[in-house]
Amino acid sequence: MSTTPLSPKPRARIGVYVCHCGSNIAGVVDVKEVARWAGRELADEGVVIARDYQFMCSNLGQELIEADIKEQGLTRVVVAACSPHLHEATFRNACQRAGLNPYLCEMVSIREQVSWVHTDREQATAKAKALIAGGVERVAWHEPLEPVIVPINPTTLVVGGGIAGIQAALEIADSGYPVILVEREPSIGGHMAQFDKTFPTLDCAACILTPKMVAVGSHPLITLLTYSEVERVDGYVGSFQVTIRKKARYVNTETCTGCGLCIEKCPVRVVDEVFEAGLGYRKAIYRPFPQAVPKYPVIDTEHCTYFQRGKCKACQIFCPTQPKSIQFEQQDERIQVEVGNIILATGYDLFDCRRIPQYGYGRLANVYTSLEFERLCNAAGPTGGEVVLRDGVTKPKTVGIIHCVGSRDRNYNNYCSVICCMQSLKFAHLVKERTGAEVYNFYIDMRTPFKDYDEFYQKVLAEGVHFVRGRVAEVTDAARHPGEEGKIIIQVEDTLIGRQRRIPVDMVILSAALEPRRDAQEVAHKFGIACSTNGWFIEKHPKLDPVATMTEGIFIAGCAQGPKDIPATVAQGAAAAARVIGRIHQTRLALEPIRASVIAERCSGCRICNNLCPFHAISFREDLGVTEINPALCQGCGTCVAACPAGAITGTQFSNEQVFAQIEGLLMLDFSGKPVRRLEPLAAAAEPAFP
Amino acid sequence: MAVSHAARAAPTDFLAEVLAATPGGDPRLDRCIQCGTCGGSCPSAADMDHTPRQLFALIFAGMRDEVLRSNTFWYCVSCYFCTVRCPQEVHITDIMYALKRLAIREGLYRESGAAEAPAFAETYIDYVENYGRSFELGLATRHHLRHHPLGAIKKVAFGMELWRKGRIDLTPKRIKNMAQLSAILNKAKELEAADGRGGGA
Amino acid sequence: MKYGYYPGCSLERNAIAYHESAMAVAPLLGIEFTELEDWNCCGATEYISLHALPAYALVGRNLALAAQQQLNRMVAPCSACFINLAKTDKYMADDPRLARLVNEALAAGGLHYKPGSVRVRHLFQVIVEDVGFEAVAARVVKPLYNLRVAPYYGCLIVRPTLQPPFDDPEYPTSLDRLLRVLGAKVVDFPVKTHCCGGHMTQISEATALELIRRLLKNAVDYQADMIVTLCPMCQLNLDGYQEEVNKHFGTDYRLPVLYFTQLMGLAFGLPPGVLGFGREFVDPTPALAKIGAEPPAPDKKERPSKEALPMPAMPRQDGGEP
Amino acid sequence: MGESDRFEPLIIGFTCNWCSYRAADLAGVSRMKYPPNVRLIRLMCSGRLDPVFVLKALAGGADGVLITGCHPGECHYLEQNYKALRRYHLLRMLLTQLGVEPERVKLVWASAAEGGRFAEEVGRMVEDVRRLGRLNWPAVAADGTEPGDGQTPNAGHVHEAEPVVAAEAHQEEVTP
Repeated sequence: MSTTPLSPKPRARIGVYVCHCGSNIAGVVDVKEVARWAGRELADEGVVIARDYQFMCSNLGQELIEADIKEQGLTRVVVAACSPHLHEATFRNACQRAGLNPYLCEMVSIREQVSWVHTDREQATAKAKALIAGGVERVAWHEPLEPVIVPINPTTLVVGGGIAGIQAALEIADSGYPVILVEREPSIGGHMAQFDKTFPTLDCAACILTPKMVAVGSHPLITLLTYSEVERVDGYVGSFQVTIRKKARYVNTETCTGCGLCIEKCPVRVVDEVFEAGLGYRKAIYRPFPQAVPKYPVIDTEHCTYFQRGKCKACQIFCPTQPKSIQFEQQDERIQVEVGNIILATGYDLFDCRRIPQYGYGRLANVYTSLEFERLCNAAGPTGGEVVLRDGVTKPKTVGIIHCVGSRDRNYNNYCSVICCMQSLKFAHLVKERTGAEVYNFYIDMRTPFKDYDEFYQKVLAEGVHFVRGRVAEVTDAARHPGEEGKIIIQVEDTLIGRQRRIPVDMVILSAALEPRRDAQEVAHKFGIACSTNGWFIEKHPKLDPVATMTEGIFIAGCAQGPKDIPATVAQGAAAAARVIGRIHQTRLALEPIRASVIAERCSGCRICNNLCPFHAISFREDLGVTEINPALCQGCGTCVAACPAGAITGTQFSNEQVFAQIEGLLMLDFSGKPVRRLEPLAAAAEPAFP
Repeated sequence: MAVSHAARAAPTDFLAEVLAATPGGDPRLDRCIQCGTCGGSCPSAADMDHTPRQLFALIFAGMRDEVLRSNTFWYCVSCYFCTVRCPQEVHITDIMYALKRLAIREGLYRESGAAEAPAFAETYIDYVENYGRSFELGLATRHHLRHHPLGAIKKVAFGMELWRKGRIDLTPKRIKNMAQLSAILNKAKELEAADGRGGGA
Repeated sequence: MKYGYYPGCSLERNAIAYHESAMAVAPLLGIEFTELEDWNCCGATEYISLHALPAYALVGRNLALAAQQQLNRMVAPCSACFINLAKTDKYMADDPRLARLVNEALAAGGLHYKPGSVRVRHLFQVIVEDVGFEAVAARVVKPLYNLRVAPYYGCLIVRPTLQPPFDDPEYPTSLDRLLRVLGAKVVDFPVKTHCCGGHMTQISEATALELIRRLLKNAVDYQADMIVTLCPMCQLNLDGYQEEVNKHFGTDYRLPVLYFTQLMGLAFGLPPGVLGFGREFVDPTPALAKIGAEPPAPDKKERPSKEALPMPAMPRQDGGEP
Repeated sequence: MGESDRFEPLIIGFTCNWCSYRAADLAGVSRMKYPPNVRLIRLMCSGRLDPVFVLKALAGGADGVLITGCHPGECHYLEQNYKALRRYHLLRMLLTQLGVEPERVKLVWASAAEGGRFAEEVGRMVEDVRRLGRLNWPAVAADGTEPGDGQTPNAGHVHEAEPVVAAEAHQEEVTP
């Protein structure tokens, strides 16, 4: 808070422009009266001209303002029209064209905040006047500002090597700019690499993904860091310093040829919980899948006999290269890189189906998750693409597919996971194709938007798949009748006939929800962005800026931002890349000059503000005994301004003077529009200080 | 007693009435997405003329008489499976209790084919209101003598067996401060009647 | 550990075996009970079906008496009593209007209840949470080796979920764990939280008998020697109506249904006489005769065939790492 | 009391630029209606809210202050709305000490998608403050007595547009 003595109110020549917006504003607010009033009653506040106009944002409207600035010598402009989020840039540009610093323009929203939400003409007109008085008082305190200019490092960091990250990396690298792609797992490919077919075209996932993975691996402008994680991010848009931990592979990638002999000779077999979703095995030295990029294996030290018991070394012994490529002494490495922009494409985790015990996953052998089923029907999977029961041999005769497992359920995730309906239709088709089994789909609502999706539903219907509208209540092996013995029974209300049904099946597939990564919150914090209540990364604007974030220079793509299918993921990867390329092309970036700064002579060095900034913009200069704010890191929230007990921090565009003046102006008129006070020179400092 | 306005109930009116009759915080019935988890989970769904989900759809449609004549809530065993499984966290079991009360108030339960349930509850309540405790032998015999004179013989045999095993008293016990309990219950009934919210407390 | 004790109507007579066995094992676990003076019926599921406010006021009287008698930690052994007491407390806290009306009614009897001032838990919950499995294990002198038991929770101890949740509302495991601590072999029992029929035995007997049959069938399918319960209503329905089920469906079930406290007493070496035995409809003697002096050989793990796919990892039910 | 001469409080609303201001925009775009008693000030973040702003508004003639921000966990500056929350609690304590009903200041979270919620909260706040009656700040600051406790509002206050009689009648109406 501030107890700073304020300087006397600046003298200004202010122009007020009241927009009709056709009848949008004029239909409720008496705009002519408002303009007349402002010109007459606010003359003492510096208003030299007040006009109303049909469409202020039109070229003619803008020219009106420009002419007044030049001819009347205006030094401040107030536009009473729509929300500043719509047209602030328009009127700032008009001011700039007329030679007025664009930040000396203030917008007052009398459409979204008055005419569209109020109905009483008199009351609305009174409120519009008060809002304009607030704007007039405030604008007097505006200062001319220059945008903050930062240079852009042309290298981009992409975090996550799934299809979103792959797409983004390739787009940027193909445009001729360097990319560093960091992936946590030993290979890129992400979830898509685990899939068998993709809906609705039934393209083989590997066939369309592998070429892109190879392109990433061999691109001269892409530095691929797999089995690596970002540890720390410093800096700001244009020049981030990123610390990456490259985990020890225990394999020398310089000499390894990727022949795979070490894997063949390794005696330890481990259930592969990641790539095979727990349905298959791998060795202690492994490569997640044959087409992995890069091709080099890694040693899983938790299961490796040598690391656990000090003996074995079979992999090293059989390694055909000279020198041997297996290096047990390898250590984790820390790498520092400098980048200008960052794209986060960290993907999703699958809902843990054990959280819904009544669906039997983990207890009933033949209940599978969607990811397990992807591996089950994948030709390169543990069964070679055979759709079989957990015994590995029996083909199911009846299969139930349950939608919305962990989605659209306030007990777990209160959102639709978007892909499950189409995925379940795909499963139904694959089961039919591979086994000829009877297939039942259990759904709440069938959601098949987007190109060719509903056509796919039609096709699956025509294949004789059964559809039961009802959310499954339970999946059980507790048979009630001889007909149910030895089966898994799906109990559900068939809501279209209004009866409870028990349908015995051999296999159940749970279309599990997509969830934010378990460490999404931690990652968001590391990169200075935020997560929604559901845990997904928040975009700058849900419609108009879906891949940018509130932190300049950090972009998001793919499922990290919310559940989506492959086409949408790829589109976002490309979109994020386009945004980054645009930035790089600019070479320099102009940032909104809403920044806090420390008036060094007033700073007492109390450091109260030092821990308030989540962007690390505030630091303490031990040598000078004062606090400093890095304008490039500062995002302009103003929390430190509000906290400084000495009033030593000031914020451009949102200074105490500006806010105080606006409060005074807003309270100039009472509810009915009658003046309750004459405005006097500000003396806010007389108010009690907040303890 | 509120006047029945069954036939004229606008769809939202009846929903509002049911919501108001369900105490214990927001019952969330208006959030139902008709997924059928309740009807799928219900152990006695087979005996119900409407599944709970259908009953909710009827409530949304304002079909007051049809709802209150239904036997659905009389077959509710209070197992709370629907309540804990409901993806919208609707207080389904509590709503079933509220519908029982509304049906009794309107006298519509007699047409539900489940007329015994309120009668059993009444017999039970008689003991509680007169003695402060329930009385199993009296409960079973009195209820069955009144409603199934033939079946009662079987019940008496069952009661005798319970008695032989020391699991039943022959006379009901009365709590000491019955006057206090009666005063409380009478006051509560008075408040409920004055409230006119269909027992929504 | 001192607790207020709300026996409820059932434990006075029908479930006297439960009451006697609870009283017999409590001192061994360091539990001391003070019975709530002049308690009244909880209303079961009946009162609330006819009147809402009087039903809450009926329970409210018990809570108010408990607060008055400074029994702020109450134990109810009956699941229905437990849920009625705990739910009234919670609803009064969640719904200020209800709290005001209940207190207006209570005032007619010179009483008042402030929601949240009495914490009511089920007897089993107290044993799990406050006594703990280790303390129970320390008391076991005659482990129930070879006895195959189906752990039956019923509905109301796990549902509806009142704060704080005590165990999973669908697939709880705490009773399984307790019985394993007693040395018994716990069978998989997928219907462990399914309904016993409740008051349907009085209203629509055919409905109730079918629900009971499902439980008995499932226990027999998993080769249980007996069902273990923690609720008087469940015990009465499964035990007392078993003969009726057999007649109705032409089955021949002979499955004893005992209270968990009775098995605890046996494992603690107490004589059956003090544990309320002898009041069952289905004689448990043959099943209890199976209890052996030696621990059974551990189950042979079937070697999965070469082709078999791995099963998902599940957390271990004894609370240890998988 | 007729609809036309009922007490119309003035409320200053502070919004953050990213969520609650956009919620207000959305309420407008969706043509939702709320009473015109609230006049908004846009800050970048609720963390910018200096408690002195609130005192300034109350001292300057506002009868209540509505503070709005992004939901916890959704702050566009990551966590600054938590700081606003902390200050809000302190501020209410301070107001109590000053003899001002703390209910005159309210903190509401509204996301950019919650235009409806924003409109509802404004409506609720206006009704709440209407019930509390006019804030008599100079008297409060001078002698620390509680307003709205039955005493006649200071007729000499700057808001003299409304007759004292009406204000008294209003107070009777709300006395429980």
